[in-house]
Amino acid sequence: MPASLASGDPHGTSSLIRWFLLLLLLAALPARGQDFDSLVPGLAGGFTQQAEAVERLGALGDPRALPLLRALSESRLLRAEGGVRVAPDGPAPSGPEVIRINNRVRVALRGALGRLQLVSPDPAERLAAADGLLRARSAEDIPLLEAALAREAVPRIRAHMELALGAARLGSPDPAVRRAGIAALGGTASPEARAVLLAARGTDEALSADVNAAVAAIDRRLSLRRAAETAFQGLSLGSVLLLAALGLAVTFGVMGVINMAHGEFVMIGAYTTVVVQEALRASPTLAPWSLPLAIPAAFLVTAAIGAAMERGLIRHLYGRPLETLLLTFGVGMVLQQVVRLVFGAQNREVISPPWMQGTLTLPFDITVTQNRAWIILFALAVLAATFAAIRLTRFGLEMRAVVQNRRIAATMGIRTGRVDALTFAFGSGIAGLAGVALSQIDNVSPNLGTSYIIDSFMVVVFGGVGSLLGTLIGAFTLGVVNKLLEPWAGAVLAKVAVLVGIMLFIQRRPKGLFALKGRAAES
Amino acid sequence: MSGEGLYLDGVTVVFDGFRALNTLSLLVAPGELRAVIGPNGAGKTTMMDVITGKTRPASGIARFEGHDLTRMEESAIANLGIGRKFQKPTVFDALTVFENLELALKAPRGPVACLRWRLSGAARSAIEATMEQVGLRERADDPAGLLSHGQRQWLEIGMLLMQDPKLLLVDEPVAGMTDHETAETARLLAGIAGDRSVVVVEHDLDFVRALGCRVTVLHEGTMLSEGSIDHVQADPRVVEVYLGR
Amino acid sequence: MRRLVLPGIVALLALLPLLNLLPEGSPFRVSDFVVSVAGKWLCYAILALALDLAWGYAGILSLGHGAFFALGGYAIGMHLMRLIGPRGVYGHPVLPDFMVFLGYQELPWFWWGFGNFPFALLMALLVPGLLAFVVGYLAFRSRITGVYLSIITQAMTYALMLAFFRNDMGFGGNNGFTDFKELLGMPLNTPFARFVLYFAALVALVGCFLVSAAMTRTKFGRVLAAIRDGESRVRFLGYDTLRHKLFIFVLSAMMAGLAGALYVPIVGIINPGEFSPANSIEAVVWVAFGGRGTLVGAVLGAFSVNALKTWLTSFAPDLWLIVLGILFIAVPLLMPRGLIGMLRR
Amino acid sequence: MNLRISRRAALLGLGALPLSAPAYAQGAPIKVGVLHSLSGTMAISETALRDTVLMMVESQNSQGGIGGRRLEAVVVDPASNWPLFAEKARELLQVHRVDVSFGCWTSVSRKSVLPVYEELNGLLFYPVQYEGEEESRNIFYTGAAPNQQAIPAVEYLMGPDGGEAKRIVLLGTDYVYPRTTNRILRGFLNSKGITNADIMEEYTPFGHSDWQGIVARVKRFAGEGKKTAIVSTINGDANVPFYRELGNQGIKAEDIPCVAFSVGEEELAGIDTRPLVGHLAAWNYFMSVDSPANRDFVQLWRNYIKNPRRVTNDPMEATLIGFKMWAQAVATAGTTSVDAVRTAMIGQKVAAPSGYESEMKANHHLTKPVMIGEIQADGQFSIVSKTPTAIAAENWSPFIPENANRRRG
Repeated sequence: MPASLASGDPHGTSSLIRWFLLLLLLAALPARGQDFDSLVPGLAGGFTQQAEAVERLGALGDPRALPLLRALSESRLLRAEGGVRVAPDGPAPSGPEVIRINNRVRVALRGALGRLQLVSPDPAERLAAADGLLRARSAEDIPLLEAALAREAVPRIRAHMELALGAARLGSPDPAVRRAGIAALGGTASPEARAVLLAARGTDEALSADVNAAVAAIDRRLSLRRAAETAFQGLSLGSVLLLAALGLAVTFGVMGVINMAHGEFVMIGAYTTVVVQEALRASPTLAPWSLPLAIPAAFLVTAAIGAAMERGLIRHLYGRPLETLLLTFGVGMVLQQVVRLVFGAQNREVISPPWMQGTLTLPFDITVTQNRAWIILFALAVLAATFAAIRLTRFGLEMRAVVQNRRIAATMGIRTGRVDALTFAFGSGIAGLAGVALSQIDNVSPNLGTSYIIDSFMVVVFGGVGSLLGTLIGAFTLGVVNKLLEPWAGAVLAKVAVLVGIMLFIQRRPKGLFALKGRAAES
Repeated sequence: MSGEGLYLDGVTVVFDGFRALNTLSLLVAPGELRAVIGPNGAGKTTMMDVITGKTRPASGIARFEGHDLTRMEESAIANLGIGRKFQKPTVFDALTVFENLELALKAPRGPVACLRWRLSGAARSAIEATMEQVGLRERADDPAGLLSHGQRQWLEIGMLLMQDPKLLLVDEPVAGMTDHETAETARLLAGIAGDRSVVVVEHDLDFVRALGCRVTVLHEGTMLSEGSIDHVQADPRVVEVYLGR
Repeated sequence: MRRLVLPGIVALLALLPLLNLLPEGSPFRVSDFVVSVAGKWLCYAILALALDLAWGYAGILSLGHGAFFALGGYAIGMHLMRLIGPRGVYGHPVLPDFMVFLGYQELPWFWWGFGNFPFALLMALLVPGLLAFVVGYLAFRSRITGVYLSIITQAMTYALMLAFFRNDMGFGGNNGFTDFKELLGMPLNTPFARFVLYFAALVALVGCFLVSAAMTRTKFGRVLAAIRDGESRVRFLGYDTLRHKLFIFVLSAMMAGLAGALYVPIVGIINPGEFSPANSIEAVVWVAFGGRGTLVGAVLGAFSVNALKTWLTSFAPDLWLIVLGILFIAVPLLMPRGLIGMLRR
Repeated sequence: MNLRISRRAALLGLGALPLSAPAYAQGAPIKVGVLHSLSGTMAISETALRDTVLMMVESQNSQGGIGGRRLEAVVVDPASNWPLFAEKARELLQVHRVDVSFGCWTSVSRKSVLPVYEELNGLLFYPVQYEGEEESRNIFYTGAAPNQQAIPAVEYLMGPDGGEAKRIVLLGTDYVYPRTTNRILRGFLNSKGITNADIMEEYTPFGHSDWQGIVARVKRFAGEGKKTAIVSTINGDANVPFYRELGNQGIKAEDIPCVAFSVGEEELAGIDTRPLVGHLAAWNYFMSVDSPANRDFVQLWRNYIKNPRRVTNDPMEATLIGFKMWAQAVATAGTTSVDAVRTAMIGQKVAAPSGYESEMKANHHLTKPVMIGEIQADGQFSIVSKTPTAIAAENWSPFIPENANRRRG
């Protein structure tokens, strides 16, 4: 992960000396007898020609190739009279003169750039270079990698370079070198190393026993990691369920209102995110903050809709839960179609900020996706905030008082109508927060909410109505069970099995995991 | 020992760590009229819930005529001959007075039996007699939803009578009644006892005095005192926890 | 006067397809389209009756009746698929097309017997009945009532939908069953077949109506009403409410299955979309709109809401969901007794 | 936004017209039925096709209609509900008496209306790529058959430019198109020497949104030392979360390229495509095609929809081709009578926006070029491969053995 690397120059050498070193290294490679100038026009040719030119330029080791190859990989290389030129800095160029590449050229570029950037002053580039060479696995890179490794100080990059070196050694004609490579790769816990080893096994009958042993060693180390990753997937699904269900835990659990429009509130939260992003797109200072800014916006928008719905409609139907169910279902239909008419039926694009993209490496090399890690944290934060709002604030106190005994609360001067509206708005606002999170993993379309509503109800019923702890444990249990079942039952059957499981579970405990007991709960 | 009447011994009910009933014991002989009093939260209603099968005790024995009540469904307990009148009158608003009583009338209670049920002359006259007894003759064809509060209480008592129970549990029958109605009710309940056991839960001490029966005082889920109303009122513990408040 | 209303409605319904026989251009002529759509509405009316028995009379708000309807439909659909025989695209004498190209070698065991019409019809009643029995027994025994029951039944139909979407289930996956050829020797997709099916549905509707009406007038009907208004009180009267609720729930599910069985040959397709929770909730709105707890109301609701839907999906395609949504909102707020309640006032 | 709503209001008017004007005599308008879902799950894809048909009607009318007769669109909403498709089809044919219909997206909706069109002898143009295994005299299929999309795409993946994949992951939504396509592909792959051990096949429900586990399993499958590629027949909504997960788990096109058959410009509009550059799609048309016909098409569309950011895609192009061919066939036949138009359709040629000439063959399918596009950072496709000519459809795939004893006619 680039952000974890210190930028700057860890070696304390000036860049001039680096370039000198690079030249020195490359001069040590066998010369190809190809001239730089004759190769460059090939970059503007057909894909096959491009790939060849890139490979040769990488092998040639002429530092002049580096900016050209970099530009090519970033779609900034342009066709020019008799050759190519690099587009000036600024917005991405467009038009027919931009040189397009395909995957084959990209693979070649990765290897070539790897060679050229291995001693770059930028640690991120050195890391990418090491990864590029790992995939290239060419014996020709061995001296290059050994030299780079000798100078590398950042442990993380060293580890990647060692992997790349091990992979490069597998291509050596000398069996002893190959064996050393196998041993080096077998000492890691890297799936890439495993793939490289397996690829080598097919071409190298003599060493297949060594390879098998190395693969088995990696598999042992990977098993823990895979279990951890499955657990993470379960927690991630659980956090999505938790977010979707939390609002219900308030409106259904506390107020007893079945809000079938809850899913649409989630959807509106997601659309609010889209609107905020589009509104801030023009402002360079605010645009990177659009997602955090969408959080209060989504909360307020859905809370306002919730409050309006409670005061305007639901209020008239207290004590008639089945009618409320129908009414809120109707509200959901109307909201969905209105959004469809206003925003169109197509998916809306939501941009993930850079810190929510890619993977994050935890201790023991467990990799998790950033967006899902953030969503887990976000879900827990929302849960904590909900808990605090109910337990620690005046509003929470009044809310609990009204729930326990509306009449006495009213006689004590609590405006119960206002508390109802606020409670419902609060639950709806949490649905909006769920929408912000879901916009980062699901598509933002008018149907967004429908797929979550039944699952959320299941979480609340399973966890125990009215219990935040139950909702938390219910959501994570369902998420993890789902993910454990998925590999052997398939995604659909896993879900069906979980639904049936809940239906059977509430036979044994009709009030859910964390039931409120006593007379108050029964009436 | 437990062959006849109602027998509770060591009954304990726990809600979330709170002991609603704590080793409660109670014996009601056949034909006996018994009043149960106690402050709010003493466990009176919970005791009735245990007897009628609504709540399962954590431990203890509850028997009626030798049947273990803690293992039976509410409907089965009702069919043993235990009738219950709730604190809040619960009659079926959508049905007429006549139909309410017809439902309560002792008859086969399965779905198919109900589908094939035809009102016989004997059944009709039994229902009419009860309507007479509770003074709702003129309202026979009115939906119960239209009755006054007092009339609903009476209808519910009528339904209890139609069930022909051996034991009646009556929860605060006179709450919200006028003085006149209260006196009438006391007379009615006293009249019912003798053929059947009656357990009355009440707050109103004047009413309990009017019943003129043995009184059990509950406090914090356990029996505090038992005896005549005068004996109970003289008990210093009772004075402290209940009457003294 | 009131005694003539019902026979009058039945007579009008019976007359409707006959108007289709009038020559083209006659002002009273009813098109084939109307006959087939009205046939579909008759099936929906049976479903509404079934739902009303459970909800309006016994207070069991099932949000999963669409599942019983769909299961009934699937049973007949399986029969219709078997009847296609070698007329399928791949000409296999036994296996339906979708099994052929999914590589089935022989008919799965749960398809046995569906070549026989009485068996299929029996299954159309028994399978929904059995499912209702199992779900109802489990739910009623643990005293799951009110909105909890609604959520559970909704989850039930949702789980079935997911399961039936799977091609591996052997029910044709998302495509379900379609392109039927014949039923009881009668070629489908002809005006004559539509006539026959229409009258079959009408007879079934009248039959279900009469049975329901008779049943609700017995003491059983009054027990149901009592359960709806105060279930625990009924138990203290000595009624085992589990048995009563189960009885009406299973009966209602079987009626829904019958409706589905009639529906499939009329519309010519059955697929997992019928299990969608929204379908079941829509059926609840028919009943609520017409007036729950009254049989006429259920039928009236099914007809009027579906007529509105058919008209709006052509006239205002973008707005019909909004109109339907508003109906959902308005009925509980403004007309809790439904159309019938308003008419009676 | 205001524009959109007023356009919809105008649409309502259009929909209302046929109810109030039932006349149909010579010289009366030619009625064009539009049978696309405007609500429910399929609205996301089908509303654009409804707009395309309306655009073509408007454009044809501005050129004086056909043979002096105006065209009039009749729009209905089958609401992503398959039985409702059959009902609405019957309504179009029997109540509105349309001369032709354009409609359907999913195979099940087409299967639902097929008996209706056959019974009432109507005419339906179906514009979406599909699994084949069908041929109705009342339907013209203007999308691709599997040999016009899936097989060339997999050939590309196995070739030098595609990375010489030796291991294939078949990911699909669990319905008939992916199932059939994957069956055909498996047959094809086996014929190319790829054994079943090197094929992973997995299905997910509609709208599946949690792809963590599956993408992780794909990574593992790809980590067995052979070059691996994904062939995706994932439908509709599920693509956005799938591609997000692909990007976030760091699956780069250079390592595991993914080629999709149901992802076009419209679907990409909802995704940040920067992490996806290099993944592929196979279609018969891309918006980025550089041809005069395509420039006209894109211009016409943007003028009509009044939004310069809206994109065109393959099913829209297929709708356009079908519409133009039908208009030509009506002009040739001199009547809108279904039998005459059907005969006149065969052999019609249209210079398609794809830059190739498409021809309607006797099997009611078009000849089409096959193009492979790489996803670009701007949400468009860069065309990295295309066939030299338009190729004919094999709607009965030779890779399905049962087609050998298929009932002819």
